[in-house]
Amino acid sequence: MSSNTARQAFTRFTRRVPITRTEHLAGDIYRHHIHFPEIAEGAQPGQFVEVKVSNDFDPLLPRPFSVNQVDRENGVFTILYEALGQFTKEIAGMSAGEELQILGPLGRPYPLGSDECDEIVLVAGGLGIASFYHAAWTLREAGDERPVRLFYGARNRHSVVQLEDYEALGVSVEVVTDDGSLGEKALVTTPLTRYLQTQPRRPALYVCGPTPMMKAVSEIAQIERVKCYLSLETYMACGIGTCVGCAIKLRTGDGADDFVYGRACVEGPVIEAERLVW
Amino acid sequence: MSSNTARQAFTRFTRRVPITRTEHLAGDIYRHHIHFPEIAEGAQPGQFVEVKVSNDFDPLLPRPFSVNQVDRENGVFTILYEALGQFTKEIAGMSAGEELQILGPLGRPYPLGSDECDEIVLVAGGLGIASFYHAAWTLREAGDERPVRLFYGARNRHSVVQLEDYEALGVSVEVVTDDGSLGEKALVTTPLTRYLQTQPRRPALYVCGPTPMMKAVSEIAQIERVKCYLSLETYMACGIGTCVGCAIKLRTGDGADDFVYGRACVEGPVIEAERLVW
Amino acid sequence: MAVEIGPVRLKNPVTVASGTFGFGREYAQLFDLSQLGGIFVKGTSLEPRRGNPPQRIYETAAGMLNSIGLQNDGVEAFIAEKLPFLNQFDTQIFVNIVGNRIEEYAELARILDDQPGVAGLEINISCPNVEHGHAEFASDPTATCNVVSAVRRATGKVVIPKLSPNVTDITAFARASEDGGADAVSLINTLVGTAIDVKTRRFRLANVTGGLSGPCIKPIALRMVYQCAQTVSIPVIGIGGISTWTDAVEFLLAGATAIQVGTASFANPLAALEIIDGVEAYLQDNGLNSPSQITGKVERGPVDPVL
Amino acid sequence: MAVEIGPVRLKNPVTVASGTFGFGREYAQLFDLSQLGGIFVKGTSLEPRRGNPPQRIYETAAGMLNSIGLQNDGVEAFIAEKLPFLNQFDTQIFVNIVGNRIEEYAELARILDDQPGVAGLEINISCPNVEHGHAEFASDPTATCNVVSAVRRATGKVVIPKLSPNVTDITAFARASEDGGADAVSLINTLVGTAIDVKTRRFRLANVTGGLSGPCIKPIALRMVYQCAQTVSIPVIGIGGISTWTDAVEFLLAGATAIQVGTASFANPLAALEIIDGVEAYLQDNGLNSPSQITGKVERGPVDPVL
Ligand SMILES: Cc1cc2nc3c(=O)[nH]c(=O)nc-3n(C[C@H](O)[C@H](O)[C@H](O)COP(=O)(O)OP(=O)(O)OC[C@H]3O[C@@H](n4cnc5c(N)ncnc54)[C@H](O)[C@@H]3O)c2cc1C
Ligand SMILES: Cc1cc2nc3c(=O)[nH]c(=O)nc-3n(C[C@H](O)[C@H](O)[C@H](O)COP(=O)(O)OP(=O)(O)OC[C@H]3O[C@@H](n4cnc5c(N)ncnc54)[C@H](O)[C@@H]3O)c2cc1C
Ligand SMILES: Cc1cc2nc3c(=O)[nH]c(=O)nc-3n(C[C@H](O)[C@H](O)[C@H](O)COP(=O)(O)O)c2cc1C
Ligand SMILES: Cc1cc2nc3c(=O)[nH]c(=O)nc-3n(C[C@H](O)[C@H](O)[C@H](O)COP(=O)(O)O)c2cc1C
Ligand code: FES
Ligand code: FES
Repeated sequence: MSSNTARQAFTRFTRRVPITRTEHLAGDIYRHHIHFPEIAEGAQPGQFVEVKVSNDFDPLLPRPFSVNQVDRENGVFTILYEALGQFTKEIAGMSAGEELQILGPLGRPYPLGSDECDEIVLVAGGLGIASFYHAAWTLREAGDERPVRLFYGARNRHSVVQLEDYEALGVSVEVVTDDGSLGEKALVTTPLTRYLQTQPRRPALYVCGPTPMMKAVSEIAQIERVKCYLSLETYMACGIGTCVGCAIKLRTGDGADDFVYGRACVEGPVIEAERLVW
Repeated sequence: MSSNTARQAFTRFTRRVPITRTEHLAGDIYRHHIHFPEIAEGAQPGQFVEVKVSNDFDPLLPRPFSVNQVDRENGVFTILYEALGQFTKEIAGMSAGEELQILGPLGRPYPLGSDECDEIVLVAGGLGIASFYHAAWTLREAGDERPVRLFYGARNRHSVVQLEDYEALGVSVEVVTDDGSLGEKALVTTPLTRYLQTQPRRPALYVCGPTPMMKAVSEIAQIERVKCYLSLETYMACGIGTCVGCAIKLRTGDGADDFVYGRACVEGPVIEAERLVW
Repeated sequence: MAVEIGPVRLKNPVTVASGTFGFGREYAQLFDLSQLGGIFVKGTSLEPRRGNPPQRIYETAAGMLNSIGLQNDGVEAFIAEKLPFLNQFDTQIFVNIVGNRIEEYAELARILDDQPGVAGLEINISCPNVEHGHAEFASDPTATCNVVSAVRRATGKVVIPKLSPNVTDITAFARASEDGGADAVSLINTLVGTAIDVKTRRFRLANVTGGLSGPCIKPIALRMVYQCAQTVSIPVIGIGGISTWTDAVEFLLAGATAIQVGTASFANPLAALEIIDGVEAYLQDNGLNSPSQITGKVERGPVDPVL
Repeated sequence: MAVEIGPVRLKNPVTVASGTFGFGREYAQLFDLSQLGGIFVKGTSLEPRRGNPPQRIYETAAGMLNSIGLQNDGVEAFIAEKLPFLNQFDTQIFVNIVGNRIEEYAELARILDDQPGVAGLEINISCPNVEHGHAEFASDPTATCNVVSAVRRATGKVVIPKLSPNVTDITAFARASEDGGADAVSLINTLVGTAIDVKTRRFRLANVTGGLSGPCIKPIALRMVYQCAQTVSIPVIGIGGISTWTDAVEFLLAGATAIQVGTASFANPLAALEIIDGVEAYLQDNGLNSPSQITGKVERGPVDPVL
């Protein structure tokens, strides 16, 4: 019962930290640079942080956001988001020097090892894009030379962000929009299917976006028999695994009743598509 | 039952209006200039407004603040406050262009008619000062030439505000502080008592400040047999008279049980000291 | 937008809650009360009541406690001084009546039965802020039934018992109300709560406890409205934390025929008007023309776990 | 800062609430759990439970609804996999036990009685989120008394029934608990609430209703703790919306011997630690050295109406 035995190195961190920069990227899309060296250092691609403004009770719960980019030298990471609801509108008004309460890094990252695939295929719908830059950058940092492709579906040209950043990393990007204002007028599944029909060598899909899009991509992946990882955005309370509020159905067999409830924040947010019962 | 009979001119107003200027006056004391022509036009000295930031539920209730000054030409009035609690700290961070929800003008004003007195004696404790500038200015605007005096007690020299403004109106000001850092080291009752002992001609006291100070001044007024009006700062919900939450004990006779509960927001905030049961 | 509570027609389902709108005079300084579906006036008793000593109110997280103690000038003053003012407006007036004994409720009902300007009576058997009397009306369904039928016998007006949430099973009281002859039930009144000042180590309210209202109680109120609407066939009037039009629509979907806006008026005196506009726009956007088309229309069903 | 719950000594009065702290593993990644007065682990049943379908949580004004449905791996997995981890820390472990029948509670108590690493059992008779079973334990004092005495007979550990706020008179259940041989009572569990999505016209929770927790329920919880502390002579453990050290001190003043931090940990994982520091500083500033010196020390008395 001595506390020393348990005093391991802590792997999650929480405190109030300053925003170092706020960018307005496009439309309602913003990016905050946040100073938190442990997270900049430790966050793996696909992981997320829980963000809260203060001790206010409205809203009460923190909100989960993907780690979009890290700058280890300066101990800074970014979150990228669309200001749509109460919380995101509130933080969109915050600027350098103001503080956010951050908890992270959280969740299961994208498995990006060379055992997974020979081509990394990122599939983003809308703000699902947020989680991918860190992934592409991490591969390049590690000297990984496998091709990285990004299929990116957005509402319109005003809601497309970070294209240059991906291109600078040598990622081949294909953008489609709902209204055709940038790239083809199509859903992201169209260019993805086209690509898969070229029979690429051992690709794996990494998908983040709205539910119908993730479901559609999962089905395509199943048909084409390619590995597919989804990054789920469920409603969360604790974000760290204690409340079991973020339940997702995980397959344990083939019967209708063969499933358990897993936690999207611990067993996910990244989950192999075939493990998920829709 | 026709609605036309009742469609009088409305006398209270509420809407979201912009801050036009924010001043940091001293220490934690701030002043907002707020654009609301009907209130700038209609507010009488001693009246207040209810202020809320937005539709947030934290804090839920609006907060009452005295109308400190009006600029009728520009349709602007000011509130003057100390940033101490949740709400006041929140609005202290707001600047020109941001909006506040305002309801007003509210409450019973200072009775300043010439039937009341020949000398107007303002007695302020701390932020109680906020309600007096509008009073002094209104008298001068109306060409009223009765002498106006201000006895002003504050914590220290860093919490004294608007002195020049009063002096510009020809108000004779005497400041005391708790620590002697400006004026005498005394409670405001000291210079007030001294003044009353000079037997001024038919003065009336207008008092706003912390409860113990208002109680002390009431007692002095009773002993010296001078008229005394208190501006009460009770906890309020509606501010307009519907909730009866701001109850104050009003004397109806001499017995211990001879009182009714009045509403500080309607029968007050300004109340004749002798009507109040402490 | 009209709805019906028994024989009474409200021009829209949005009314204002007892004790949060006084007798109309104050908010009439701000807007035309004829826009409202109805007004539930402050609790009114046979004799004047002084109310509880201050401090009477205290803000809590997304809510407030009150222990007003039913301060009012009595029913005669109401009829002489308040009702004529209210009757200038084209809206329905409901009197929230309060007594210590069944006979008092019945007497109030008889007195008000003569008043053409009164549309109905809301029987307040659920105010948690008075020491004596009527606690049993709110905590024993038989007592509820008895007071309702006594009032029912005394008046031809619409009779609406207002239920307390401070009970194990509110549906028993809704059923008892229906059995007693109520035209509708309204719910919820406030939940009993308290707060303490750690500096003085005293209760924040002189009365020790008070009634909790505001957005904080909305989930509880909505659940109770749903349960009662499932239980009785008379209309349910939903109350509790309603601050926006979406709140109001939630209550309608849960089974409310009309709603009352309470504490929200303190935070925003125009809350009721904004709710009227919002509900109307919601109906329009959904191709509907009457609130009754959504009353009780909430569905159980799978909710997408992945959003 | 130490307090006693029966024979169990907590190093400080600040513990964490069942279902909001898992089995310690997650928050142990953030701070040293030995700082806590105690840990009430997630509800544990004889057999594993799958829990309710999602969506299970929804945020409300200053609170949240949950309908987890007591998902857990069962008591054997608890003993084999969770308890050893928890026992690395110098803090008291309480197991929140849940069953459908009295025999299940007794069986759980017997099984856990063997475990030296378990300080006590919190009898969860008040979870509103499961369809079958044990509703009667929370709504009938006799049933409460029976389950408490069955557990009492089955174990030498500290026995703490956890009471439901969804009742007319919570003090009857506190008394029944004391009569049944409880060492302490803990309260409150969540209040039953719901929420509706006006777009889809469906309930926000797949389970229709859920338990409301967080700052919004604090005034109700504080009132109930005060009432129960006035009623029974065993210690009361206060729960409900405690988010800051002033909240904790309010509960102590109302009569709590210890408190549990629940939902607040989601908003701020360090909430419990900050509360420990704050309570300690409060005692120091007031020249006191033990939390028990303020337990129940709230006073009625005049509150200055003019502030
Ligand atoms: C692991 C994960 C990573 C995410 N990464 C990003 C990101 O990088 N960029 C981005 O823009 N968005 C991201 N999201 C979604 C983001 O959390 C929501 O946009 C945010 O919560 C909206 O909050 P709001 O108050 O502005 O909106 P609200 O008006 O509250 O709601 C808008 C939407 O946000 C969802 N939401 C509300 N509360 C929560 C909550 N407690 N937990 C989860 N979702 C909630 C609602 O379901 C609703 O669909 C992520 C979500 C998860 C789970
Ligand atoms: C008629 C009137 C006029 C006022 N004029 C001024 C003024 O010109 N300048 C100024 O600085 N202050 C004024 N006050 C006091 C002002 O309302 C409080 O300073 C303000 O409410 C503090 O809010 P907070 O959230 O910052 O502080 P909190 O931390 O909430 O509380 C600090 C103090 O404010 C009081 N308070 C909290 N809520 C309310 C409420 N709903 N109603 C009333 N008081 C409350 C509390 O009693 C407490 O003593 C006036 C009050 C009244 C009644
Ligand atoms: C200050 C105040 C006074 C109230 N007075 C009464 C009353 O006299 N009679 C009554 O039945 N309900 C009274 N209530 C309860 C409200 O009518 C309503 O039922 C409750 O506040 C819940 O609704 P809300 O959350 O929208 O305020 C009062 C509530 C408040 C806040
Ligand atoms: C997500 C969640 C899960 C909970 N699970 C349990 C549980 O398993 N057993 C139990 O007795 N109480 C459970 N509770 C209730 C809490 O222990 C606590 O009584 C309640 O949340 C009120 O405290 P709070 O407002 O501080 O959260 C749970 C609460 C939440 C929010
Ligand atoms: S959000 Fe709490 S367990 Fe996942
Ligand atoms: S604050 Fe509501 S009546 Fe005065």
